[in-house]
Amino acid sequence: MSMEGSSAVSDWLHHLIILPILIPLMVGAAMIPIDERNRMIKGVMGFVSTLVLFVLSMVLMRASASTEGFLAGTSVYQLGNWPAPFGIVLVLDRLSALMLCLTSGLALAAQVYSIARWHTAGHHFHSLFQLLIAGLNGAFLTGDLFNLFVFFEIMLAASYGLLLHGSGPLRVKAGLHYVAINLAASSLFLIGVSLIYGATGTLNMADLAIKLATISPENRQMVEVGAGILGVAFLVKAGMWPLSFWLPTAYSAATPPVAAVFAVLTKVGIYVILRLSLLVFGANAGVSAGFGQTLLVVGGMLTIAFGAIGVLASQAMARLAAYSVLVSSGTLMAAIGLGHSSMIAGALFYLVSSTLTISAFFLLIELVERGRDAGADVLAVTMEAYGDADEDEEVDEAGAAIPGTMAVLGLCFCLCALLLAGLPPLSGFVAKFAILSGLFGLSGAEPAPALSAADWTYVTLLILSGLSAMIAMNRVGIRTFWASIENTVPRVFVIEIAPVVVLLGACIFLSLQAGPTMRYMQATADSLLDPSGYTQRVLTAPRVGGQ
Amino acid sequence: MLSVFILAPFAGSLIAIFFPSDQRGATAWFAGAIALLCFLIAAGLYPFVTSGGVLRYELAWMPELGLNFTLRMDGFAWLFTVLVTAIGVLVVLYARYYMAAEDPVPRFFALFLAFMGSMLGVVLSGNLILLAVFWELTSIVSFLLIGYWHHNAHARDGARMALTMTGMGGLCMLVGLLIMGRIVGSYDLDVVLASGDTIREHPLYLATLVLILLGALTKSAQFPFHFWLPHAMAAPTPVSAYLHSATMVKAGVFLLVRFWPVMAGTEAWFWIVGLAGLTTLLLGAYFAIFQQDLKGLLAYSTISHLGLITVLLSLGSPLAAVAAVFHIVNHATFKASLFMAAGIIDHETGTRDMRKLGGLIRYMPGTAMLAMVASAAMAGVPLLNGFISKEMFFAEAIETHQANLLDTITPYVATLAGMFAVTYSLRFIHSVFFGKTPDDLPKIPHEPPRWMRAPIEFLVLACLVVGIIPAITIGPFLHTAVVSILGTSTPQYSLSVWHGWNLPLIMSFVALLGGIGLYFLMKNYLATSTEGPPVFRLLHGQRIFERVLVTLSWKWARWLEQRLGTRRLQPQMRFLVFVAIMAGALPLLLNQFELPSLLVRGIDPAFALLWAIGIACAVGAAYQAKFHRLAALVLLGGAGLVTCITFVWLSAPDLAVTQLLVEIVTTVLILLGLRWLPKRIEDTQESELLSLRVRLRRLRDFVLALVAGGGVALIAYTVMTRPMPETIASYFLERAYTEGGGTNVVNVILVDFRGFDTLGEIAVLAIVALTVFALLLRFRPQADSLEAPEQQQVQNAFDDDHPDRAKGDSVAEYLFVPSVIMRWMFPVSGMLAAYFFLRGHDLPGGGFAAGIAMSIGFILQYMSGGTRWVEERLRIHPLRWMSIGILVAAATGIGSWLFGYPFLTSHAQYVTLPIVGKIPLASAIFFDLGVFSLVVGATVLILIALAHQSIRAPRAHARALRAAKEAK
Amino acid sequence: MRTWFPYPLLSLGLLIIWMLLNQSVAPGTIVMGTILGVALAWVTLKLTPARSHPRRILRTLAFGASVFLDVIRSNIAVARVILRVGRRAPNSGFLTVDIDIEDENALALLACIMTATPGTAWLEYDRGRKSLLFHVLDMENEEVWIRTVKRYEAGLKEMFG
Amino acid sequence: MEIILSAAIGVLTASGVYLLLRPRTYQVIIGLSLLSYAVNLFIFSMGRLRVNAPPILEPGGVGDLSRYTDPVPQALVLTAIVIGFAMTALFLVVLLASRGFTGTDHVDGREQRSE
Amino acid sequence: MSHLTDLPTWAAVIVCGFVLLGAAIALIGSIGLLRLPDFYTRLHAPTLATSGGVILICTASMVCFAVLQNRWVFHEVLIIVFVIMTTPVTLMLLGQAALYRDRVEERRGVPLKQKPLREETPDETKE
Amino acid sequence: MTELAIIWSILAAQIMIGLAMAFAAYRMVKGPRAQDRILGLDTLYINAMLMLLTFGIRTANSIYFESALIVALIGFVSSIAFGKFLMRGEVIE
Ligand code: NA
Ligand code: NA
Repeated sequence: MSMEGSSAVSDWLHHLIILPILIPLMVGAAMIPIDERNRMIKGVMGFVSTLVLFVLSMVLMRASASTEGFLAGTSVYQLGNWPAPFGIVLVLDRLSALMLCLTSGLALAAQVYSIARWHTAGHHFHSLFQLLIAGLNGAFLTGDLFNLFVFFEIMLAASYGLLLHGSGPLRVKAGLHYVAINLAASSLFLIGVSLIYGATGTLNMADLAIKLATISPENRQMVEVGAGILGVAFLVKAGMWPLSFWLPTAYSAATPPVAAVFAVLTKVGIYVILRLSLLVFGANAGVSAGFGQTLLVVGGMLTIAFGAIGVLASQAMARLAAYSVLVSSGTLMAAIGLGHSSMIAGALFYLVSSTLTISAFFLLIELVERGRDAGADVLAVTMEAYGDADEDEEVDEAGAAIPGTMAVLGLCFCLCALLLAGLPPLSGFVAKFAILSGLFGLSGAEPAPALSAADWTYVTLLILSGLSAMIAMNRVGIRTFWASIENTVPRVFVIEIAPVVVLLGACIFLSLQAGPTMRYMQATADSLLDPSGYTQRVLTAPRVGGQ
Repeated sequence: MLSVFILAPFAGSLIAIFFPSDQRGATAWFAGAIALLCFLIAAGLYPFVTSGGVLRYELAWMPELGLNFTLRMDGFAWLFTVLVTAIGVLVVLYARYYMAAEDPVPRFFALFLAFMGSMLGVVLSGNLILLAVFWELTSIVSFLLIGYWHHNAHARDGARMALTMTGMGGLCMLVGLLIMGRIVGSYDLDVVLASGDTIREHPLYLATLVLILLGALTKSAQFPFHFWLPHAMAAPTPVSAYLHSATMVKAGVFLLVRFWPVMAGTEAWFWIVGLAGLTTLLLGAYFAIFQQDLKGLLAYSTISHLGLITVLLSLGSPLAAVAAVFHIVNHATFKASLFMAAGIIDHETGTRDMRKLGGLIRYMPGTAMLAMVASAAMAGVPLLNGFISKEMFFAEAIETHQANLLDTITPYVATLAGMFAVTYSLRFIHSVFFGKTPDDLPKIPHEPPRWMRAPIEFLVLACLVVGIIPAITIGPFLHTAVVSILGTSTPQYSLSVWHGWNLPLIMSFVALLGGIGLYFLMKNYLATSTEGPPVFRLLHGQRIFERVLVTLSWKWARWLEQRLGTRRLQPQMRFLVFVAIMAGALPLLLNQFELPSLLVRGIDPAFALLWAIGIACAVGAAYQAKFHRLAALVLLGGAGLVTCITFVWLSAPDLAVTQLLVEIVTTVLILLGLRWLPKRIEDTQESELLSLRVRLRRLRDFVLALVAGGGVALIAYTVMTRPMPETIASYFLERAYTEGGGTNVVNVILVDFRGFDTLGEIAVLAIVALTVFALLLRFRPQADSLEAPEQQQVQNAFDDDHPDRAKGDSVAEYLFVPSVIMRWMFPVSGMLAAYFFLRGHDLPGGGFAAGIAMSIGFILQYMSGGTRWVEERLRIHPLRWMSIGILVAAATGIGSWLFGYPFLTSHAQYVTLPIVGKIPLASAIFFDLGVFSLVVGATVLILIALAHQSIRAPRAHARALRAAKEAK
Repeated sequence: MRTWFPYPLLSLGLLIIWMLLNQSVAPGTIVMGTILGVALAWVTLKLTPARSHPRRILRTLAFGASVFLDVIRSNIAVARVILRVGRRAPNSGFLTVDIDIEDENALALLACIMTATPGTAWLEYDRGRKSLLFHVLDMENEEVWIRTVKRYEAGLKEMFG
Repeated sequence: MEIILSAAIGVLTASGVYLLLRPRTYQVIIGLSLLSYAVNLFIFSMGRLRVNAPPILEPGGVGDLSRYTDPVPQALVLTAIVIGFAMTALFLVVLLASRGFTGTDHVDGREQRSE
Repeated sequence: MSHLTDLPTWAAVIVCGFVLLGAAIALIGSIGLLRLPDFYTRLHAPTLATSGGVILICTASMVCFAVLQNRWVFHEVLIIVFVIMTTPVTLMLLGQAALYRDRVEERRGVPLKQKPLREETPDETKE
Repeated sequence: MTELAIIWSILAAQIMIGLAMAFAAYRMVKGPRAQDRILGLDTLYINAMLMLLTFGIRTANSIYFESALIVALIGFVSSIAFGKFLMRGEVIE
C-alpha cells in the first residue's frame, strides 16, 4: 500500500512548520557577507524569501484550518526530537498560522517597497529584515516560554537595527528610548519566565497550563507573580498605556517599510497575551482562571483613550499612524480581557484588518509627503561631511511622476481613512462590527447576559476612537490633498505604490470575504478558549522513531 | 433584480471615473442612463409592490453574525427608490449643463452615481447593519461631493462639518442598531419590524432610541445638529438639489418612518422627536428669512421642512405618518426644482446674493415662472402639492396626542412657522425676479439652455398636478407606501384639495396673510441687512462648531496627550518600574502572602564576605556613574567578578567561564565607547545647589529602586527556600549522556535539548553586530570629541618638540615591552579557544566561550599594535565568520532531516582514528562550530567597528576642515 | 622548514600547554596539540613577533633557580615592609639603569622577572637611550637594586646571546 | 546562602533600577549592566542553591537531582548572558550615536531644566 | 567523588600550609594596597599575590589533586606561568600611565622624562 | 581532627583571600586616582583567582579550574584596556 510512501511524504511535509523560521534566518545569514554595492542581489534574495514565506504560510494556514490531512488542526514539531515538555516544540495552530500569514504578507509588501529606495538608507537592511521575520515567526510558532524570550529578542534586536536604519538624529533619539525601555522589559521577561520555572519546574506553555491546575497554593502565587511581571513585558510591546510612550516616537521615526512591519510588532505582544491568558489562565486554571483580565480590560481601554487622544493631537501623519497602532492595541487588549468567545473572534479579525491598514498607511505616508516637503529625506540623509569615503547611502531622489499618481494616492488615503475610522464598507467596519456584535450578541428570545459598565465603556471608546480617527484623518487628508497650494506630484515608483494597493486590496478582500474569514476566526477563538486540544496535542505528540 | 439598484450605480461609478475628463456629455449620458435604468426597473416593479408584496434579495456576507447583504423592497422603499432615481435622472440632466468645462466631470458623475447607489442601499437595505453601511456611505460620498471644489475653503470646511456631524450620528446609529439587533435577536428588517412590542418594552429601548435618533436627526439636519446643512451649500448646485434637499437629508426621516412602527408612540419618542422637530421647524423657517444667499435660504427652508416631517412623525398617529410620507415626496419635488432654479440664477448672473439680485423676470421669464410656482408650493399656496401636505400637518397639529405642553403649543408653532415659510418664499421670488435690475451683476443673465430648464419644468409640473389632482396622481403610490409601513393600522385619509372651511384652512390663511405682511414689513431691512437673523447671527453655528472641534479635537487633545503621555525617558522608565512592581506585588497582596522565615544558618563567611564586596561595588558603581565614569566601570567589573565567583561557588562553572569572558569583553567595549562621551566634571558646589524638587525626585527614584530591589530579593528568597517542584531537569540529567552524548548537562542542553534557543541566541548576536556596524558607519561624533584625546595631543607634542623623536615614539615606547607579551598571547588564546571548544560537551566550555576567548585574542592584538598595524597583517572578515556561523549551525540542524528526524536532532558517535584513538563525533560539535564562528565574527565586528571610529573620525574631521578651507 | 614551522619553539610551547590543559599525554592529545600548535604558529607569523633563539639550557635553569630564590626572598622582604608600614614609611624611590639587551623577547622576560620579584616595578623603558626607569619599594641601597637588575640582564644576555 | 544571594540580587536590582531612572545615558548603561547581573543571578537562583554539585555527569552516568544541581536555569542564564552582552553593545553604540547627533549625553537628547 | 578529607595527613599538611601561607601573602599584598602611601608603592602590593600567593596556592592545588586523583599532570603550572607573564603588562601600563599623569600635573617627586615638558593644561581624565 | 583542621584552615585561607579582595575593593571605591582603582581591580582579579583555586581545593573538585585559568590568562585584558585608556585616552588607536 501507499501508506508508507504517504507517511514519508507527510513526514517531510511536517518540516514545513519550521521553515517560516529557517528560511528567513538562513537567507538573512547568507546575505551578511554580500557587499552593499550588490544590494539589489540582497533585495531579490529577500523578495524571493518573503514570497516563499508568504506562499508557505498560506499553505500552513490552509492546512491548519482543515480537519484532516497533513498538519490539520494543532500540529507539533519537536525540535531535536525531544518531546514536550522537555524539548522545545513548535506549535502550528490556526492562530499561529494566521499570524504567520499576516507577518509574511506585510513583510512582502514592505520588502518590495524597500527595494525602490529605502534599503539604500543604511547597511544590512535586508539581513536585518529577514532576521526580524525569523524572530516574529519564531515567536508565533514556539510553544516554549523561554524560547519565546529568545525569539522576542531576535525580533527586538532586529527591530532596533531596523528602527535605526538610516540613522539620523530623530531615529537615534527615538531608538535610544526604544532600546532602553525594551531592554528593561526584557529583564522583566527573564524574571517572569524564570520565576515560573522556579515555581513549576517547566517552561513549556502547555505543560504549564496542565501543572497550574494541580499546583500548591504557594507556588501558584509565585506563578501569578511571574505571570504578572511577564505580562508587563508583553504589555510594553503591545503598547498598553502607560507603558507605550516610546511607541509613537519610535514608529513615526522609522523608515516607512520598517514602520510597516513594525505594525505587526505590537501584535506579537497581543498574540502572546491572547495565547497565554487563554491557555494558562483559561477556564481550566482553577483559582487562577481569568488572571489579570480586569487589568487587561482597564489598561486596554485607557490605551484606546490615549491612542485616540494622540490620534487627534497628531500633526504629522506618521505620528497619527503610530497612535493608531495604540488604538488598535488597546481595542484588542480590552477585547481579550472582556473575553467573550465571539468577541475574540471579532478581535482576531480586527487584528488582521487593523494591522494591514496601519501598515499600508505607513507605506503611503511617505509617498504622499514626498511631494510636499523634504522632511522625510532630511531624516534619511546624514551629514555626509563627517562620513567616510566608502559611504554612498545618500537617498537619491528617484521615482517617476506617474500620471494619476495623485489620484491613486488620494484613493489609497481615503481607503486608509475609512479603514482606520472603521467606516463602512471596508474591513475596518466589519471588524468593529464583529467585535461589537460579539459583545451585544444576537440573543433574541433567550435572555442575554446583561452588559456590564465595562462593556458599555468599551463600546463608547470604540466609537469615539473611530470618530477621532475620522476627524484626524479628515483634517490631515484635507490639508494634504485638498488644501495644498503647490501641487507637486510626488515622484514614486510603481513598486512603491503597488504594495500599498495590495495591502488595501487585502482589506477589501477581507471585507468581501468577511463570512469565511470570520468562520476561521471563530474556529480559532473556539480552539483558544478550549485549550485542552492544544495541550493534549503538544504533550502527547509522538517522537520520531517511537519511545 | 434588487441587486441591480446597488450594482448598477456602483459599477457605473467605477466606469465613470475612467472617462476622459473632457467628455462632459458622454459621462453625463452614461450617468443618466444608469439612473434611468434604475428608475425604469423600479417602475417595472410597481405592480408587484402595490399588491403588498415584499421583494427580497439575500446574499450571505457574514451569516454567522447575522449580517447579510439583504435587500428588501416594500411600498415605502419603492416610493423612495422612485424618488431617488427619478430626481437622479433630472439632476444628471441638469448637471450636464451646470458643470463648467474645466471641472473634472468624470469624478463628479462617479461620485454622483456612488451616492445614488448608497442612497438606494439605505432605502433598500433589509438588514440593519447593511443599512448602517449604506448610511455611512452616503455621508462619505456626500463629503466628497461637498468638497468637490476643494480649492474653495468653504467647500472644504462645509464638507468636513457635514462628514463630522453625519458620520458621528451614523456611528451612534450603528450602536443603536446593534442594540436593536440584540433586543430582537436578528438584524433582519422583517424580523425587526415584527417585534415592535419587544423593542418598546425592552429596558434598552431608550438607549436604542436615543442612539438611532442621533443618526436620524444629524442626517436630517434637525436641531441642534442642523448647522452643517447650510454650509454644505458650498457644493455644486446639482449636489445641493439632489443630496441636500431631495434625498440624503431625507434619509433621516426615512429612518424615522422605517422604525416608526416599532419605536414610535412612546412618550420618549414624542418628546425627543417632537421637541427636535418643532424647534427645527420654527428656527429653520425663521433663519431662512434672514438669509442673503439664495441657497442658504433654501437650505434653512429645507431644515424647516424636515422639522415639519419630524414633528409629524413624532406625533405617533398613523394619519400624521401618512402626512409625513406625503410631505417627503412633495418637498423633494419643489425643493429640488428651487435649488435648480437657484443654480440657474447663480449660473447666469454669477451671484447668489439676494441683495445684488433683482428684476430677473425680464431676462429669464420662464425660469421665473417656474421658480414662482415652486416657491408657492413651498409656501403652501393652495392648488400646489405643498398645500395639501401642510393642511394635513395643521390638522394633525391640532389633534391632541399626548396632552402635554409640547402637544399644546404645536398648532401655534406650526402656524408661526407657516407664516415664516410664506415670508421667505415670497422673499425668494420678490428679491430675485422683481424690483429694479442691479447694474453690477457679474454677468448679463439670459435664459439657460433648453435642457437645463427641463428638469425644473418637469418637477414644477409635478407640483401642480399633485396639488390639483392628488388622489389620482400621487394617491395610489402614497397608499402603497403607507400600507407597507402601517399595515393593518393604515387610517382612512382623503387626498383632496378642498376639505371645507375648517381650522387647518384658517391656519393656512393666517399663515399666508401674516407671511405676506411680514415680508413687506421687513423688506427694506432684508434688502440691506447682513447674512443671518439678528442676535442669532452672532451665534455662528459654523464658528461654534469649528471652535468646539478645534478645542476638543486639537487643543484639549494636545493638552491631554502631553499630560497623559511623555516623550521623556525617565518618566517612562518610572512608569515601567512602577507597573512592574505593582504587577509583581498584586498577586501577593491579593492572596495573603506569607513571608518566608529567615534562614541564617549555613552561611559561609567567605561567601558573605564576597557579597559584601559585591554589594559595595554595585552601590559604588551606582553612586559614581554620573561623574566618575571610569570608576563606575571599574566597580561594575568588581560586581561582575563577584557574580562570577558566585556561579563557581554554587555549582555553575559554565556560567562562571562565560560570564568572566563576557565581563572582559564588555569592559573593553565600554572603554572603547567612553572616548566619545562628553567630559563631565563634578561641580563641587552642585550638591548644595540642588533644588528641593531634584532632591525629592531622586528620593522618589531611590524609594522606587529600593522597593523593586526588595521585591525581587523577597521573591528570590521565597522561591529559593521552597522545595523544588518536579522539574524537567531530571529528564535532562538522566539523558544528557545516554542520549545527548555529553556529560556536561548544561552544554548538552545548549546544543541539543534546547539547541534551538542557542540558534536564536547567536542570531541575536549577529543582528546586534550588524546593527552596531551599520550604525557606526553613520557615526558622527560631536565636535568636542573629534580631536585626538588630550593625552595623545600632549604626547605627540612632546615628540614633535624633540628633534630626536618621531611622532608616535611615545606610544611605541609605551607599548614596546607590553606588546611583545601581548603578541605571544595570541596563539595562547587560540589554544585556549580550541580547548574550550573541544571539551565543551563534556566539561565547562563550549563554542560560545571558545569564540569569546578567540576574539579576546584578536582584540589584544588591536590594543597592542593599533588598528592599522593589525589590519596590515591580518584581515579578519567578521561578516563572513558570522554568516558561516549561522549557516553551519542551521545546516547541522537541517542535516537531521536526511535521517528522517526533526530539525536539530543530534547524533553522537565515537569514531576511531589511527594513533589518535577513539574520539567523540557528535553532530552537536558542528552546531557548536557554528556558534563559535558566529561569536568570533560578531564580537570582533562589534569591537573593531567601534575601534575604527578612532581612526575614521579624525580623518573625516581633517577632510571636513580641508573642505571648509577650500570653501573659503 | 621555516615555512612549515615558523616558530618551532612556540609550537612546542603550545603543545605543552595543550597537554597540560587536557591533562593527558595520550597520542590523540599530542596529535591534536601538534596540529593546533603548528597551525596557530602560522597565524601568529602574520603578526611577526620577533624570533629569539634561547641557548644554554643548563645555564638557563640555574638562572631560573636564582630568580626563584629572589622571588621568595623579596616576597618576604616586601611583606615585612608592608606590615610595618604604619610605623615606618617605606623608603621608596625611582631608579634608572641602562640596559643593553637588543632582543625584545629578552626584554619582556626581564620585565616579567622584575615584576615577579616584589619590590621592583618596571616603569618606563627608553628605547633611544636604552635606559630603564623602575620603582623600588624599599630602597636601602640603590646600588644593590641596580646590581640585581644588571645580574638579571647578564643572565638573559647569556640565554639569548 | 539563600539570604546572602537574595540580598545581593536585591542590591544589584536596586542599584540597577536607580540608575535606569537617571538622566545620563552612561548611568543607564551601567544600570542595565547591574540589572543584568541581578537578573542572571535571579534566574540562576530559581534552580535553588547547591554547593559543589555542578551538573557535569561522570562519564557514562545517569544523573539525578539529588546529586547534581538543576542545569536548566544555568542554560537559561547562559543564553541571557550572551543576549545581555549583545544588548549592552547595542545600547552603547546607540548612546554614542545619540551623543554624536545631539551633543549631549542626556537620555532625551537635550538637557532638561533641572537634573 | 573524592573529598578533601580523604587526603593523607602529610599531604593535608602541605596543602593546608601552602594554602594558608599563600592566602596570607595575598592578604599582606592587599594590606599593602590599602596602607601604602602613594601609587608607586602600592604598585608593588599585588605582586605579592601574583608571585608568592599564586605559586603557593597553585602548588597546594597540584599536590591536592595529584594525591586525590592520583594524576601527575599539573595544569596549575599554566596559571603560574600565565600570571607571571601577564602581570607585568598590566603593571607596566598602569605605572607609565601614572607617570604620565603625574608629569602632566607636575607632581613633585616624579622623575621627569629626559627634558622638561611644556606647560600643559590639566589632564582630561581626572579620574 | 585532621578533617576539621583541613576544613578550618581552608576556610581561614578563604577568609583571608576574601579580606584581600575587600581591601582591593576599598581601593576601587576610594581611589583616590583612577590608576589606584584600576590597580585595585587588578588585585581583585588576582585574589579572585586564588579564591577559585582554594574553592577547588576545598571541594576537591578540579572542575572549577578553568574559571581560575581564564582569570589568569585573560583577566589582565581589561586591566590593560583601562591602563591604555588612561595613558592614551583610547583603547584601540
Ligand atoms: Na558549555
Ligand atoms: Na616586582
